[in-house]
Amino acid sequence: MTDLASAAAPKMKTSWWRDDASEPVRRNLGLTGVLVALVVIGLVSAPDTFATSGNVLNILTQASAIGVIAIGMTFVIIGGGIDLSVGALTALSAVWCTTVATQGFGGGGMLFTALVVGTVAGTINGVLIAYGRLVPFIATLAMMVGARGLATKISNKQTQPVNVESINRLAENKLLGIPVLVLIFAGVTAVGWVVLNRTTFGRRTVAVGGNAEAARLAGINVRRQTVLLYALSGLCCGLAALMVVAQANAGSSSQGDLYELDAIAAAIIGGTTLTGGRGTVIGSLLGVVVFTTITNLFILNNLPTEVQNIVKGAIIVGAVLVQQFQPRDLFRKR
Amino acid sequence: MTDLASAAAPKMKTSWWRDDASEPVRRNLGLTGVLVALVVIGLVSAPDTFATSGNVLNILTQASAIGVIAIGMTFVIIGGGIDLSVGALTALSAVWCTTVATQGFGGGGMLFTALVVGTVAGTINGVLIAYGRLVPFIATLAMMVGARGLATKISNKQTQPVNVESINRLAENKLLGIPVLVLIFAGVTAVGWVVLNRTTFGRRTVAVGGNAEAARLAGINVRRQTVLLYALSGLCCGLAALMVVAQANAGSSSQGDLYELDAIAAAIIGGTTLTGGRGTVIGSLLGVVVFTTITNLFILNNLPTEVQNIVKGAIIVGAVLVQQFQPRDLFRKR
Amino acid sequence: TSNNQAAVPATAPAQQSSGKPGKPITIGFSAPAADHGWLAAITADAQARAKQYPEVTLKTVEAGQDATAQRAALQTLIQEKPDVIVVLPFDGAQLTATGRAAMQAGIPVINLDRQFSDELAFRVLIRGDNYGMGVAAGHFIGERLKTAGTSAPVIAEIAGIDNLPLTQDRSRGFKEALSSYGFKVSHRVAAEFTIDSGQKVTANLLQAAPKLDAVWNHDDDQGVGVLAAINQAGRKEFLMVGGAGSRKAMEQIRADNTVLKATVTYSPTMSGSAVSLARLIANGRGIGDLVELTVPKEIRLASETVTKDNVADYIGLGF
Amino acid sequence: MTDSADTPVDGPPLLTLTEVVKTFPGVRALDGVELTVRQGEVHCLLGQNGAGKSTLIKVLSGAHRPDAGQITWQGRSVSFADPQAAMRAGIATIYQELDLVPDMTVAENILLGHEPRTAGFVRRGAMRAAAHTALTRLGHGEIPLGRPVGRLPAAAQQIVSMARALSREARMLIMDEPSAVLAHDEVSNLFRIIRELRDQGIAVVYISHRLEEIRQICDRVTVLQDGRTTAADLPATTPTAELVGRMTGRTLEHVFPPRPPRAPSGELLRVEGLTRHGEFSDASFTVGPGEIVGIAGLVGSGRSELLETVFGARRPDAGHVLVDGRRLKPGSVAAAVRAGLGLAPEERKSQALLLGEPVQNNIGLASLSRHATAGFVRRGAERAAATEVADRLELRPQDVGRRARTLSGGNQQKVVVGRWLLGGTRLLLLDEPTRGVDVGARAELYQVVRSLAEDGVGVLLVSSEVPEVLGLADRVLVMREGRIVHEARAEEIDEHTVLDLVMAGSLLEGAAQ
Ligand SMILES: Nc1ncnc2c1ncn2[C@@H]1O[C@H](COP(=O)(O)OP(=O)(O)OP(=O)(O)O)[C@@H](O)[C@H]1O
Ligand SMILES: Nc1ncnc2c1ncn2[C@@H]1O[C@H](COP(=O)(O)OP(=O)(O)OP(=O)(O)O)[C@@H](O)[C@H]1O
Ligand SMILES: [Mg+2]
Ligand SMILES: [Mg+2]
Repeated sequence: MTDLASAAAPKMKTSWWRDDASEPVRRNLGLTGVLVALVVIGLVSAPDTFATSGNVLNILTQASAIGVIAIGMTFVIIGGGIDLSVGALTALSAVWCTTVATQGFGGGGMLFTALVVGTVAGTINGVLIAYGRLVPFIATLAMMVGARGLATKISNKQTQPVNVESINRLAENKLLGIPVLVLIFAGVTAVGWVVLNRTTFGRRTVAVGGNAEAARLAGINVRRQTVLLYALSGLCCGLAALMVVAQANAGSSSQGDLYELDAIAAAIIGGTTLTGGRGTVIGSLLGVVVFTTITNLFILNNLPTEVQNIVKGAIIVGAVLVQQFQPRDLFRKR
Repeated sequence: MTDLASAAAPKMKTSWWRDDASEPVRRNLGLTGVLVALVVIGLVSAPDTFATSGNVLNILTQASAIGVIAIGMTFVIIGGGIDLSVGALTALSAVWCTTVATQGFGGGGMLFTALVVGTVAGTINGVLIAYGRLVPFIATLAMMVGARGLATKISNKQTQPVNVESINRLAENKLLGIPVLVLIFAGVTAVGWVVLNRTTFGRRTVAVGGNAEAARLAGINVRRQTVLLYALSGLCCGLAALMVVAQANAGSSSQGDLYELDAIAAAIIGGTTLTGGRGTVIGSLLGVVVFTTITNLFILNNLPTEVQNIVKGAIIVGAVLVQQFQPRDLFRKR
Repeated sequence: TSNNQAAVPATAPAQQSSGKPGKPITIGFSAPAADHGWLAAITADAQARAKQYPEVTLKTVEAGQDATAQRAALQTLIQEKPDVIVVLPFDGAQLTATGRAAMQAGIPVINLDRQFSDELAFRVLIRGDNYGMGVAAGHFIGERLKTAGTSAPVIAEIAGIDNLPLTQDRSRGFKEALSSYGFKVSHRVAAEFTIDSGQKVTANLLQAAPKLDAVWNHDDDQGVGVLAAINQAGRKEFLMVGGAGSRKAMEQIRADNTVLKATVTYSPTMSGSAVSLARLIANGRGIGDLVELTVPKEIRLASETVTKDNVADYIGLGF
Repeated sequence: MTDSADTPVDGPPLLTLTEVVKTFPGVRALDGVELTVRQGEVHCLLGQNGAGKSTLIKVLSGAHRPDAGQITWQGRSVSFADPQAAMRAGIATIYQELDLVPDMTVAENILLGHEPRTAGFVRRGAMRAAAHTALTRLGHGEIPLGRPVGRLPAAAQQIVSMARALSREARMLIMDEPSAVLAHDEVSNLFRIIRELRDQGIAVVYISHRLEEIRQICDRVTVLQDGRTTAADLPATTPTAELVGRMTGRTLEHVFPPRPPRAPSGELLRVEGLTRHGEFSDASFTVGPGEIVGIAGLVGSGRSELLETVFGARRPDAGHVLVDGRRLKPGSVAAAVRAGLGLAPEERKSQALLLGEPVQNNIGLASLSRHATAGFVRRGAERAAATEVADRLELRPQDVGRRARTLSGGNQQKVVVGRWLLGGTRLLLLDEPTRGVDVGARAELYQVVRSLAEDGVGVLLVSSEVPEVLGLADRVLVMREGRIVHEARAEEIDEHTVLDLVMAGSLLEGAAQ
């Protein structure tokens, strides 16, 4: 019997990097490589400005808000969905939490408002998708258009300056020399990693995205899980909104413009697959940092935007190719 | 138990239109319903302006360029991909075919240039995806950024006025009272329908998108097909670019902004599934017309922009819900 | 291209106050990057102006696509410690903190066009007059219609990006000016400062309003699309006023063969002037013919109305 | 094997179904099913492909809600709203279609939905332990707990879904064709478990198309035909002929068509020293026109890879494939198809079918250009041809306009084979062609294959069912650890010898690991 058993067991017929278990790791290795490459370029092209701690922290700060959103997005995509409304939800939360009325409640009140607004809107997405059976793309697209409109209406097309000191100073404050915003980003990433890899919520997310029917047959409440995922994404938007507001010392319906694209791109370049069921938090983190670093490099070398874009396109392609490269491809076509 | 019994009754009646085979038809029925609803709203809210032949043709003209792009997008999505670069490719083709040099060759030369530029860029997308094995989302995102940059560089951020009369007048010209642009759109749709439903190319597209491995094992050259699909999408962008140029009497790198979103949305609301393997040209056509009609209604009723967006979001959701509605849902969860 | 012409007439005053070249000066410059003629001209004029002064080096950092990106750009710029920073912010309020940071770092900031929400965030504010622009357009249309004796005219407004505060100011000015004639805006649509959007909204607008008396289009760039749509609809019964004052618009006014009868300026040459002011500040000088020893805190350009009659004087400033 | 008929069980009825109806668009999958399952018995469900077995168990497990009918569980009438409800009631199910999440590890899949947890955190240690127990109980402790199941071969995946069902506390265990993907000897291992369960008083509902298994394991048999119960509570000793009669309404004289005497002449396919590192090495053999060559071997011996490589779906590291003496372009399926090869792959759903497309399009897929002029498909011609093939394979339901998804497993297999019949294939490569196919359909398929051979088509057959290889093939190749270890004419070799050869392989392999 047992020998038969072993016969059915897969042979170790492939070298370690082909083994799927290690694949996320490999992908991240690839992205880290890309990041290293960018750093080298930075050191060469802008030796005296790039490596300064000031600049590095600046990069991370720029990455923080979009990073928080990307983490939420990662969960949604792994769960087999997509959320186009993140940018708009950021704007909506930002505007809502900076209305004169809200500012009356001080920093805490603003944070609370931002989180609630984001979460509620996210939940609406989730309900439309899970119970209204709308395609995620359409449901969140509708939310994107609608929320942006609502934000414009609330702000009455004006930028709303913040008078709450605690918020205005948030972007400047540091803890042990590290900007608070960066710390928040780090915290969210850590929590995200734990939730995805160590909790039933995380595992069920993977199950729902990987094979919804199997998840259903295994007794998982797929719809509930879906709603929770979009609510989570909304929550991240709320938090990000406050971070954006803190940086801008103002709330405006134009904030968070095209964040959806950046967040999705970061997640996907980080190895999360749009078909769902697979992805890593660390990958998305790296993805965001890579994109921010690219932009920073351009500014340091102050290239004109049009050139920036051309080069950026090339870099993205290059990055992914590097990251995909596997020695085995040299001699094995499948 | 009783609920089970009662649930059984309505099932038989509705079974005919639940039959999978007739589903695309049903979906389109749904969208047509939505369109009818919009028309009614139009008749009520703007009785003397909406139903005028002028306005109807105006709507169709507005739909024409984006519509052509949406047809190409439909093929790409059915083939299991996505093309985020359509907007940028439109801009690139538009700018390229309106350079002073190109205009020297007259209308024909401009058309030729636009088509070639679009097709070549599309082919690059396809090659990156099929042979470079990039995720479509990332490959076309890179192209989107890069092409937009290139367009800006070529136009040097200036608007390039068109001096070729044949092009400038294209948007005014009519055949049998129907604007040429609308006729082009109609033509492309018809061809698209035939290609998708009556040719081996269309069949292969569905096969590749539905189950790439099965297609491969049936002897279909999946990679070649993929390249062709993106080339086709690029070709559509080239054509659309000329239509946009004809409408604006100028070429600019700002043209085609966010077209990707509109095109994808139209295709998906038209019943094309992002997972690939299924979709209809007619659906996408209806999708585009629905979106254009919505915008037209807003302006006829002189709604403020922010309200427009809020309502638009609601309409999209409503439209899809209407379109999905099936009597059995009243009795059934699953 | 356009920037040379823009620079030429602006040279004249420069000579008087500048005198002999002083110590070498680095001026940091940041403006939003957009595929838009006006913004392109802003950058171009600044560069052209800087070329006039041998001792001035202009360090332009493109500000990317939104406030966040521009903030990043400016923070990097501040680290490089130029003598003066000239900045046209995406959104004054959203970049105030950064402006303040620069001032605290001892770098005088010249706030171009879009005002910071905090006085401490800039040394000089030089800007156009959005409200005044609307007023000018309103008065021109008002006068024309009054003299034509049109009662209860149908007036349409084609705004730019609608959630920008500057668009709001322009609309407010337009509305208030018209009301002084007892007129009101009966159709208002918003485009995106792009040709496409201009064409689209206008095509629809013309359907909404079968008969029009006057149209104000906020922006001559999107105006290209607006006029295209008007031609395609074969409409001629109304008069149109443009905004900002692009070269093409002025040529059309001069040719007087379209509905475009006037445009109200919002001149990008202000960036050229900003560079000059930056130089004066760096050298601790005042403006030549003024009594004050230093540059004043605020300068606001007047929005002028360019018509067939005076277009010759302005066409040089068109961008 | 012990004959279980001498241990009659007469516990109280655990489960009774009366008049259960379930309709799908266009089909009455269940049309008044009657079923009684007693405590501690192994109850077999028999029925042709499309009879409604899977639908029935999906109703039992709460995956489908019946349109009408009565389910009585432990004396109380129930209606399971969802799978959770059924599980809570103590019904665990192994579904026919592998119900696993490809990117999750073996351990996670086994405990999916009921992970050991504290405050929402998965207790990974406990999870791995539980998973390991379940697997070892199935005699497969060696399956790596940390590997994503998507990377396991079909057989190992089947073990994992069984482990999942076992890891639940169940009063009744439903198994839908668990043996389909299992190699011959794995099955007896499975039976050991089933008996253990039965002796613990757990009821087992067992579905299989292999009648000999019914003999070995079942206490009672219920037969379904077209969604109706045609016979309930038959003893397992019921003669085959009668069972088949009840299932098909026909009598089945012989399973394997007679082998024509003449030795096939000439050679169609020649494989020389074909090698893919880690999968198979130095495979050399020939197939003549009109000859059926069978490849026997254990699951995991690399037969599928060999077939796919011959077909050009995988690029060989060494060796080459010749058709009519001409070398095929390596790694090019198109070339192989042009040369007249056709492959019916192992995993029909993931490798062969467009589930959302009509049967017609699935059958026509490989021969699109054949039914097209100037790139335009002649749909009339295609439909006619497809219908003809459907008739020849006795597809149920016959309608070629139906979406492949809605066909039962067996009929889907027929569609895949039909694709190549239509393609005018000269050399057919069949990988596990009768997996999940019912007795009647099997006989039909064998007929088809044989008649194809008689028309001069060469056939290369991979099957884990040794009798099938011996019964159908003219020549038999035995594969072990990716090597062809023996070749013989079918008449000259018997099941026992084949098994020995195969075993030897696995014994070595077992020792090696
Ligand atoms: N998806 C996979 N990932 C990794 N290894 C695999 C995979 N599929 C099969 N293998 C390995 O490749 C070898 C051949 O597997 P395969 O199941 O194809 O052999 P086989 O003889 O065709 O068995 P079967 O009887 O199931 O067809 C085995 O070692 C198996 O473990
Ligand atoms: N989801 C579905 N939609 C439509 N029809 C279906 C669906 N599932 C099953 N059917 C139909 O119901 C009937 C019974 O299918 P079922 O899978 O229960 O048969 P089965 O007895 O399990 O066959 P097999 O032995 O091949 O597994 C078949 O005619 C099948 O076409
Ligand atoms: Mg079944
Ligand atoms: Mg196999």
